[in-house]
Amino acid sequence: MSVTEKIAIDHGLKKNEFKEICNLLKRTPNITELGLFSAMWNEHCSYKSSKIHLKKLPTTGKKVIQGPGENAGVVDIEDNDAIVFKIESHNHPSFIEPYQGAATGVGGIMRDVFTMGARPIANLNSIHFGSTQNKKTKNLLRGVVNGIGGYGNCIGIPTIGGQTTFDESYNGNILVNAMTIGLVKKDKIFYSKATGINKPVIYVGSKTGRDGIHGASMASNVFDDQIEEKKPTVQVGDPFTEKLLLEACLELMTDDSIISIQDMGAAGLTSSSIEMASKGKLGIELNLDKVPCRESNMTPYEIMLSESQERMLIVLENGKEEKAKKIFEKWNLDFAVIGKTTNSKKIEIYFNGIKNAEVPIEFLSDKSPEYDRKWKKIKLPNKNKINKDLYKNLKILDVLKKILSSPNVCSKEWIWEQYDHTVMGDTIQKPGGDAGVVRVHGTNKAVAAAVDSSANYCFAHPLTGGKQIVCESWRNMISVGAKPLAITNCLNFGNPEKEKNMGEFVECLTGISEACKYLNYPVVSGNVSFYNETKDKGIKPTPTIGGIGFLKDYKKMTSMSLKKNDNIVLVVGKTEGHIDQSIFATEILNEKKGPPPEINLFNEKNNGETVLSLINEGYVKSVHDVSVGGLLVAVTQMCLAGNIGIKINKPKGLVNFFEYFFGEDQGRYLIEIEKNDINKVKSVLQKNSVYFSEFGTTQEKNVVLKDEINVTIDELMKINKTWLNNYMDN
Amino acid sequence: MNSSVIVFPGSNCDRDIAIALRKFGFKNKMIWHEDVELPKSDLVVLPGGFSYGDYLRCGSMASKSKIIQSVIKFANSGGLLMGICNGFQILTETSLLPGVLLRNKFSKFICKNVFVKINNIENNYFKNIKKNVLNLHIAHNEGNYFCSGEQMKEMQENNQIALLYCDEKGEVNEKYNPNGSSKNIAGIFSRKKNILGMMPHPERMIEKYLSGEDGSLFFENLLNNLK
Amino acid sequence: MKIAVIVTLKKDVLDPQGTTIKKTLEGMSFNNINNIRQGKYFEIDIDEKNKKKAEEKVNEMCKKLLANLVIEDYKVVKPE
Amino acid sequence: MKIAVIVTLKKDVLDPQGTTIKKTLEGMSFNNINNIRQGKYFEIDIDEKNKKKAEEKVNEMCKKLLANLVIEDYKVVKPE
Ligand SMILES: Nc1ncnc2c1ncn2[C@@H]1O[C@H](COP(=O)(O)OP(=O)(O)O)[C@@H](O)[C@H]1O
Ligand SMILES: [Mg+2]
Repeated sequence: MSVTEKIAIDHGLKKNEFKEICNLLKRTPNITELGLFSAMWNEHCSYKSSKIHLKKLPTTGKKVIQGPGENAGVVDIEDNDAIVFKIESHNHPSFIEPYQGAATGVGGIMRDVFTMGARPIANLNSIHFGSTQNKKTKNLLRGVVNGIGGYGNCIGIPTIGGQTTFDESYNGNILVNAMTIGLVKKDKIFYSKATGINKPVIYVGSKTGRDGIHGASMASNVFDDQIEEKKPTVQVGDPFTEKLLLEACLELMTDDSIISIQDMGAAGLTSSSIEMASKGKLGIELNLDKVPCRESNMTPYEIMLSESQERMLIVLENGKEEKAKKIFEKWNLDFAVIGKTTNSKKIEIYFNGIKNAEVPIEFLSDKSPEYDRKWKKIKLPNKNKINKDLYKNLKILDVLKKILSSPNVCSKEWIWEQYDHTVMGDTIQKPGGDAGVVRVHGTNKAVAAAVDSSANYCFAHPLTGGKQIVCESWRNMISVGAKPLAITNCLNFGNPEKEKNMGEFVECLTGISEACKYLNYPVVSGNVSFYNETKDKGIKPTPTIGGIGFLKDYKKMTSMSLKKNDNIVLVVGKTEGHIDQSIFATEILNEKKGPPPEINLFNEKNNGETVLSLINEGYVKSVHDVSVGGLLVAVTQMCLAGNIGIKINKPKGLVNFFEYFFGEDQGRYLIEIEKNDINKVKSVLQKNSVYFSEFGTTQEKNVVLKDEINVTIDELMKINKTWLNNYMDN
Repeated sequence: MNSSVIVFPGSNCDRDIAIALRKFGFKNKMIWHEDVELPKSDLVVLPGGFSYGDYLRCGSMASKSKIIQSVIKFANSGGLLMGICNGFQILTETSLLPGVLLRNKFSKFICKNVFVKINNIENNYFKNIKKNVLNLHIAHNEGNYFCSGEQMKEMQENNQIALLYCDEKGEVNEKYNPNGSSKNIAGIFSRKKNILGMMPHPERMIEKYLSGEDGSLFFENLLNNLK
Repeated sequence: MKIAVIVTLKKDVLDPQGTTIKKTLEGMSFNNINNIRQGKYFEIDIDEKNKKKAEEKVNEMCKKLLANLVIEDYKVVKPE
Repeated sequence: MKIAVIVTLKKDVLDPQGTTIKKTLEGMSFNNINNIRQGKYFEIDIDEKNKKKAEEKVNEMCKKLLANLVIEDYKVVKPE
């Protein structure tokens, strides 16, 4: 078949891109070669719209061992231990086949982590669905949760945290972002860069089938009416094989047989082989007759582009083939020598004994397009002048109850109870808290992790929103007593070819970047997902931050459950009553205008560091950061977690109660302090110029605010826990 | 005391149980499913996880593995054999224990703490145990115990019911049944009480920093009984 | 030769999956469903030209692995 | 009226269960198996006397829930 411009366009390439390919090659590519280009030049693999902006992110730091550019980022956690972690999106496939889409998302990100020699020790996920009124939402949610659980539970990695939101902007494009954290010895990290020529290239794992051909290009396109036809690109996951692959790879990694290793993710054999060669500035020769195939008669094009799951590509040291083969055979996995490294700087593909394709590696990687797309600046909206009369008919307790049972605030236990969160015996903070925490096996150390995003804030003002999510992630680390270390980010946006969307992207990224720099919270890995758009309707900008924190001594971990009666609860940070974009404004008043709460990075850092030092001194009995819903929701969550009540002080001065209790000002924490320690704690806060006030005193039962609230923990618990159960089980 | 933990492809609580056994004083060996011989053991454990991916039926394929013949021989000669979660499923699939573990009642995987009442203490597992209600952790998709009426009758007559889902105080009631098990059954014995199959994971509850500590109670007591 | 097998739960065995599916369908406004039971279907391609022999083999597979006769029945059928 | 449905994975779609079952059967010395694919079988008892109408309804259930046409095919059959 000779390749025409039309065929190239059907492959998702643009006219000028096809022309450029012909220019580079000085001829028309054949169909296999076109396949290689379409896979490597699409948005998903080439980052052509995002590359120039991603460069802004701070990616280095004292603890950073490996920043972006490898399968996952790596940070140092002392004593020759390191943490490998990354987040990745699987949005498009999950909308089409929620179970398999989510499952293979989890499988893919775990491979990215164990490719580097790390044993996965925790999973997290950030999932976003359309309105709860939307007909599809329930089945999508059920499918995604089953898929995430089905895969992670089977492999035996605890899922320790996540985030779930509902918003109608996801009606036609759900988001499924999966994150994995792994543990590795610092001197045993494996990289994807190939070195040396004439080294055997090994294929291991499952056989190659016709599944998922063009998955990467699907992730680089908007959905349209023909979505049904795109369906065959969904892969099926096999967690059992992944578990075997994990064990086999880790077994092979105990010595130095491996020169370079790369999972076959998006664009399968194509991107893995090209990345290895490109990083090593080498060439690679592949003999596709040797590739283990599931179906007969697969063409080179199909073999190169298949996205069959649970496969790895390895460059071995000469002479290690037999040893490696034995290990993979023991685990019942396919093993084949399918090629070798060369010094040609080309990828050369043989099939049926004949050369089928030949392209300089550089054309596929370094020469891939890079665009500086037009983007539009988004102004900070004016403050929404909400008519205070609207408050008059409201009762504080009713508002609290309504927020506690709203889809975005209610307990997500229905979801995380379906994830095995305790397997591996090191989970010391389960889902439901500010961050999940797992111990570093056999040591006193522990790692905290959380995923955060705030699409409403990012939509209202991307720059502020971008800062906010980093700060929220940072606060979540502090709240469990962990020192924030580094982040990974998954940037979910609409169509980058539209100026507005591109503007959202650029400014969110600027915000993320500023906050990360200020807080010394570098970005070590990440992923971009554009084209989350169906029939011209795009999602709200939804960058997701996956944060990692470190505890030297896990016994000092804190949680948000109140511990005992008659302790003082302090609010750290200033409460001004910012209502615009709060859940109170959007859900209760139905007011959607106005700016998100402002971020003050100085206060953020100062408040956080001071709280962390108080935690490390042992003064803080429990702690929770104040986020969506404001103070009253935050304190209720502490009460529910600890099954202890509180008597709340009336705020002093002429403040409006609704604004005080439901405003979403940033940089705040609630901390529980014993009366004996209160003076000491206050003096530390004062010395550090941290604003604080006394919020209330814990008591045996009931949440009480004089004249306004007197309600039992049980009642609030029920309201908070049943909404999702009822929604899903009825 | 010597224990052996059998490792199948897809087992994933094998490390957890080995750690628990060692913590409480067992010498433990990990035995690969393709081995034929079982080393001399005072206790053999079939661990939790997803042997063979839980494909077909949970435990079905593990029950055909090479090592299983030796395990059956060991049990038939009176050796202590314990199956936890997937291990319990393997025990029913090999017919060493009666009945079967079906899909949970609401077709959902469940991971949480539950209370179980110890129903029979005249055996090596629970003799002398200090509590009669334990707070343990479950994590399974197929823990819904089912057997025929006849089998149930026989089990009751032989006092083979080991653990029952209950509340904090030991009240056994359908309300506290997390998965739809017949009669709230969380664990059962063989006729001779040397084989124990149970859904809860005591190995996940061996430190106060984990989900709880009642697992420690179980293992300490087990070791003392074997001494 | 291709042979198929249908494995179903015995009548008196509870079928939680079937029940859940029924509930979900009802939630999607399919009414008038009395009952749904879920079973398994296998298609076995076996290198054996003699139909009787092939079926015998498959029968044995069912007894030894594919069905758990404590709770399940099986039936060898023509592949669809 | 009882109606049955067989749901099978499309030809090119990976069937991890089938593959694992095949390996296990081989380990049990069943030889000569070329391939095993696992599918689902549903028996739906529906309150509808008109066969055509009942089948129509079941067809719709399949499309909307029982089968995911992305990776599966289904067929309405006579119950066994
Ligand atoms: N938003 C981002 N921020 C930082 N690094 C990113 C971002 N997106 C992608 N990267 C980095 O670019 C590299 C390629 O990413 P990706 O294509 O998602 O990896 P993979 O090929 O493993 O799927 C990775 O090292 C990743 O960490
Ligand atoms: Mg990768």
